[in-house]
Amino acid sequence: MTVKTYYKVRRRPWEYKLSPDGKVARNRLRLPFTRRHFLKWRDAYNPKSLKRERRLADKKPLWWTIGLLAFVVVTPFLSNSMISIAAIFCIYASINLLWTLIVGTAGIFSLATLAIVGVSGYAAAASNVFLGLPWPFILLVGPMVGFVAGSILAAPSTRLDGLYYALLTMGVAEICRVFVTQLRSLTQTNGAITQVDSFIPEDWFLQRPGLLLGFAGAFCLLLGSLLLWRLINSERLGLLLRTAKTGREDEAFAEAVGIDFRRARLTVFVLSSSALGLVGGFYAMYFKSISPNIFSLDQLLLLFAMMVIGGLGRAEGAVVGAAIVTLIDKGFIEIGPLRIILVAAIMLVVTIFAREGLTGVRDQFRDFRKRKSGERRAQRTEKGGEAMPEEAVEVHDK
Amino acid sequence: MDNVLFGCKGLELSFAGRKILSGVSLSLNSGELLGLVGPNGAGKTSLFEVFCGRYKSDCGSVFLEGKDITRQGFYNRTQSGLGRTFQSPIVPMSLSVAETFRATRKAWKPYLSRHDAEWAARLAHLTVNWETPAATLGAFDRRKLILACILMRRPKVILMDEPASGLINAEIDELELIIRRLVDEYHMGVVLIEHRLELLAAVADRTVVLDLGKVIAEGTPEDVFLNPRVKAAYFENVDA
Amino acid sequence: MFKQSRRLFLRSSAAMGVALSVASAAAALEPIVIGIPAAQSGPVGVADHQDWTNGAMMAIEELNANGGVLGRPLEAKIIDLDMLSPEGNVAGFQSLIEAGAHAIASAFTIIPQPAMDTAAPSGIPYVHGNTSTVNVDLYKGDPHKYRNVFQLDVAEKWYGSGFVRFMSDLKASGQWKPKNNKVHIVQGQISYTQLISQATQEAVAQTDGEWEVVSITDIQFPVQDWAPVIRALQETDAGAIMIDHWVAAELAAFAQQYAYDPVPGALVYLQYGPSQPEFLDLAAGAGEGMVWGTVYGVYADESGTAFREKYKDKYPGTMGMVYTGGGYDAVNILADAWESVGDPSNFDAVGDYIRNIEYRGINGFYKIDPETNSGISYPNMVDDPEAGQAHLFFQVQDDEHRIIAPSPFAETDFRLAPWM
Amino acid sequence: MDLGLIIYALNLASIYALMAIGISILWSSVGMINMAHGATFATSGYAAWFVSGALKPAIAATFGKTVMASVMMASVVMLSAVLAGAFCGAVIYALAFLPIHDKPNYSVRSLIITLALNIGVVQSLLWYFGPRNRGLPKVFGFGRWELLDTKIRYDQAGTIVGASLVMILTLAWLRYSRRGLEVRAMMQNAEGAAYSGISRQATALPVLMLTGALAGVAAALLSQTIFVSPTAGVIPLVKGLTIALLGGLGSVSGAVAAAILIGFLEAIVGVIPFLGQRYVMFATFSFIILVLIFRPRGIGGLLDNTRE
Repeated sequence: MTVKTYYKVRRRPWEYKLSPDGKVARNRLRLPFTRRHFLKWRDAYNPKSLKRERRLADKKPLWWTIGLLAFVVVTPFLSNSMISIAAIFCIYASINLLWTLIVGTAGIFSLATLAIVGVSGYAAAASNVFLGLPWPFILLVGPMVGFVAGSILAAPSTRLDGLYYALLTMGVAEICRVFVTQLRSLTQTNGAITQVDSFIPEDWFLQRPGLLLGFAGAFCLLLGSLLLWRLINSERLGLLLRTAKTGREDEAFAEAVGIDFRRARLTVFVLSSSALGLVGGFYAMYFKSISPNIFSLDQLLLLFAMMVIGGLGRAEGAVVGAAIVTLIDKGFIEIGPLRIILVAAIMLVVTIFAREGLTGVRDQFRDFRKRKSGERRAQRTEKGGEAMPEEAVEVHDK
Repeated sequence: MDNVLFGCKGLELSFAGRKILSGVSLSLNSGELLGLVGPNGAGKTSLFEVFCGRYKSDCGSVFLEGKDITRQGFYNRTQSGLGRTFQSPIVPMSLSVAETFRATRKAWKPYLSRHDAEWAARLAHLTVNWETPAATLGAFDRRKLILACILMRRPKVILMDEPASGLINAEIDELELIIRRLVDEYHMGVVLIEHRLELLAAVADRTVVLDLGKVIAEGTPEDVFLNPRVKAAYFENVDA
Repeated sequence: MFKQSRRLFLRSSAAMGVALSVASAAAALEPIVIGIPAAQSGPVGVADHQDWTNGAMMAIEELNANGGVLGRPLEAKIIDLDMLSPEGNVAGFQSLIEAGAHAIASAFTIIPQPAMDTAAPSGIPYVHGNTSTVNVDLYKGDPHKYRNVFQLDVAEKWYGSGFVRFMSDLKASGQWKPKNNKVHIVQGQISYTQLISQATQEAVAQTDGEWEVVSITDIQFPVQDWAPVIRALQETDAGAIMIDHWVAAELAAFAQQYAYDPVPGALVYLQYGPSQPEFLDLAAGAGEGMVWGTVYGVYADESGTAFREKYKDKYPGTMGMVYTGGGYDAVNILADAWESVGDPSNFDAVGDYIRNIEYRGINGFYKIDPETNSGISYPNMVDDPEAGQAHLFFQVQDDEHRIIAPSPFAETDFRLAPWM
Repeated sequence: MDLGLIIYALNLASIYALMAIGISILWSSVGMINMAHGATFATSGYAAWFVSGALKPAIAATFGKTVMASVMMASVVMLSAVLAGAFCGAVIYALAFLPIHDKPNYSVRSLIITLALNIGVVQSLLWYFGPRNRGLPKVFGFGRWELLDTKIRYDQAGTIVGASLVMILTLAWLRYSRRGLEVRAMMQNAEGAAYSGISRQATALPVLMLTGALAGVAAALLSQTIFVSPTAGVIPLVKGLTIALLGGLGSVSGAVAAAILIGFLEAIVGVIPFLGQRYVMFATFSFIILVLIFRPRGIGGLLDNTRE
């Protein structure tokens, strides 16, 4: 008689579980004024031990908190240049997050992200330098200009296909760059606006206290962008847009159930643009100047490289990518052009091997492992083929 | 015809000089199931596309409850109470069933509650785990999903484009049950495209036959079957 | 030929290492660090910065071979500067300051404010050849804050008046008889070229009709084909043509296309760009007879010639005529300052020394104008040839750059170009 | 509008067309937006410079200063540029097509890979060869003709004639050869072509090599007017991309028409007194934006049916 061996269908990923008192009723904290919970706790009874087990179904908020806390605690103890790099990282990460909202969530392939940052930054800086508005107004003028620029740019996006729209926005960026460099009143400074007032006092500028203050501001900016990301992407707008995401059929479905996805796209675009405007104003304040380089293709490609390396369309991708590329680009300036080659090489390798950037590697690996174990299981069954449904009952823990 | 719920008048549609629809006029009462039949290329689906606003007709008008909705967009018509399903069983590729319902509930104000979604799912006989990704559902469940999403808002009219295609007989029977219930219990008007006449005979109250963009016959299924023009359209090569 | 730039640079760094170990006494002590922010990967200025780095490295090697400064060896810390964006400038300068640089010697940056603002609070002596008015204005705005930021050469506006003076002198000397008094300016769009163009127009206006600007043509970097410009030049048919642009390769392309289609009898002045080594190579003979100038160039006098020979030994091929000497002088000035102050870390003492320096280098006589914290130009600002850096005018003669003005430094006379 | 201006416009148009056609063919047949086209351009230029520099003494020794010597030199320059371009195409095939052509997100990922290649190659060239520009030997010699009171430089004439010749050859190859038929089948309907037994893998390699070679020719021709430098490919890439898109991606005739349009636009804007050279880019992009607003899929559809 042959001994039948049973195999586990697949390994469960190791998971830490709390064991709360089974008798106490479950009480969860809610976000004020909403019915939402802070964390996604899931309770279940273990069928073997009959104990109540509690696990965190979505651990991402935990990682975000740990990561951001570590970042904000460690940075003030670093050297001046590292603090600057950290602040630049915050700014780039914010831009990337907002860009991801436009490209990933709204599905509008815009290359005018930096153009919006630049235009609002320029307008905000000009309002301060030439019109004499005090610096807090920069934080108002920026988003307002971003809102207007976003509204204008959003208009053709419903008519044009992805690549054609990308070309159009690239053209807009180029026009902005040429326009700014042509401005005769900025000739003195090569098209840059300098000596912008800032939330950093003049005496502190680029010294330790000023750097720390600047970093604090940039970090708040990053938090704000993350909040906006969360509010848009995980709430109603994001849900509506995800319904109409993957192509014509999805769009047809969305319309059939009454979703006005075009308007949702434009709303996200305009919201992100306003936020990008704020980033632009902040940028001009942080460096007390803004130069036409913000419109350049090189700068845009650098940001694009960040998103690609981290993973297009994911918040963690935008932030992780920004961290890696900013560190290489600004931290390794001693090795000269090699660092750009390094960024290009990372981009190449990541894109060839990873479907969705570095932050998607884990999922990709899990899929790969699942597929492989499925293949092995299929080979083990007597017929040498896929496990039929009626056979599956014999398999332990299906 | 004062209590006409939904209809169209003199619709014309042409692509690149080719006439797709010429002078189509239809009307639908509430609580009526209208079958729309016709051979391939008759313009049935195009007519639906004009009904729901994805194609712009050259002339003619579409009205719902006496209101002209010709100029409205698809989602707008949906919001005014015109539901529509597609020939291919489409569902959102990146959402789960629960998320699809949630998106539908929040498509426009007033937002619906989860109970509405549960009610609609029951009405559409959708009995799957809501955590399932919609893309992994079978063809019938997909059709039920979109139907449930549409039903959630209690539409007045539902346009169904070949809902039975790709289903096995038992499933078709279940589908007939669902549709009849919508018509009889909830007094919705349903327009059903089907190119198999015999299937329509069982459910439809009235049948309209479309050929080459024109209405060639209208009436009860039995009458329509015997109409020589219909026979000619369907069995061109057979002497009728 | 391609070997020269990068490889030689690497080799020279290696040689420096050897020199360090040879200077035995010096090796034991902590080195004095000179920070050199040089654009290596950007779209503009890479060649100029390479020149500056080469010159500076040459000076460092020489000083180290002679036992270093204060018995300590000199060490260069070179980083890749992204000089177009504020964040690039800030990051570059910060990393140099943090690496413990005792001074920063930089050729130039396109937007000086962030660079100066980064360097100024640390008090680190920052010497550069920005050739920029912005710099001067910034300094004037807060002389105390920017006290240790020294522009070794003068602001670019002197190019304008210098050129007009040059034309008048040349006409007066009888070496050139202009066919008319018309001047045609072709101007680039960056502040540098714009300010030079403005200054030229102002200087021309002051000549009471001796010269007259009749036409201004705008060009935009990158210039792919000069055909439209040359057509415009021929329509104007001016006696003097000023190509106010600074990219050597594009000027070489201009020279080639102009050679097919010259404006007969016109004096062609290419402003600054031909100083870069590639001009002669690329123009391949077409540059013959063209005039160019620099307010900050390598002299052809005794010390200048010696420097040129040494430089060519080390970096064979055509030599850059501006920032090679600039980098060399900058390091020597810093070394002088450290030698007499005695403590490289005492930034303000070093700064004070540089402020009062009187140093005769390869690129002329250095004296810091207290008004602007930058150099002094002869003959634009002073009449004594040995009281400033000469605004040198070169002409390409027999495929070589030869100084033709101002008087005491001229190697040779102006020669009529082939089309004149 | 005189003859000189027309020559200048045609000169610009022919370079742009060479780049745009490559991008257009590649997109419609292989489904790849080749951002490494600029790197191919620069690499070909350097290859031509390097090989011609290395062979210069040998040619001078063999042929002296005869006409044969210049013909040899010209063929060396063109051949090395073309070969280097084709080689770059093969590298792009190996890195950006083969590993991922059957994987998810192929079109976006190939775009990113070619972009990374472009950045990497440009910086490597800068790092290895240094920032100095290099001059290629003048294939068409120095000089100019006087034609109807207009001066035509040899390099302008050579570029126009050479580019037209290459384009005609390419189109003829597409039209009459078996491979060309396969490529055209793929351009019209990739799936249908696959069903009729045309291998995407086998066809992609010659297409990539061909478009690379086209960029090589463009590099050799443009370097007659300007010089070879690491960043020399940036402008042709941007112009090529925009023109390919303006022409309606995938339409060869659209790309040629767009190249001629843009060439003339740039030439004319350049001589309008109050605009001048500094508004050329401004005008180009404004024009493109206007066209796209009125014709969202470029001008290609006016000429033939582009692939949906």
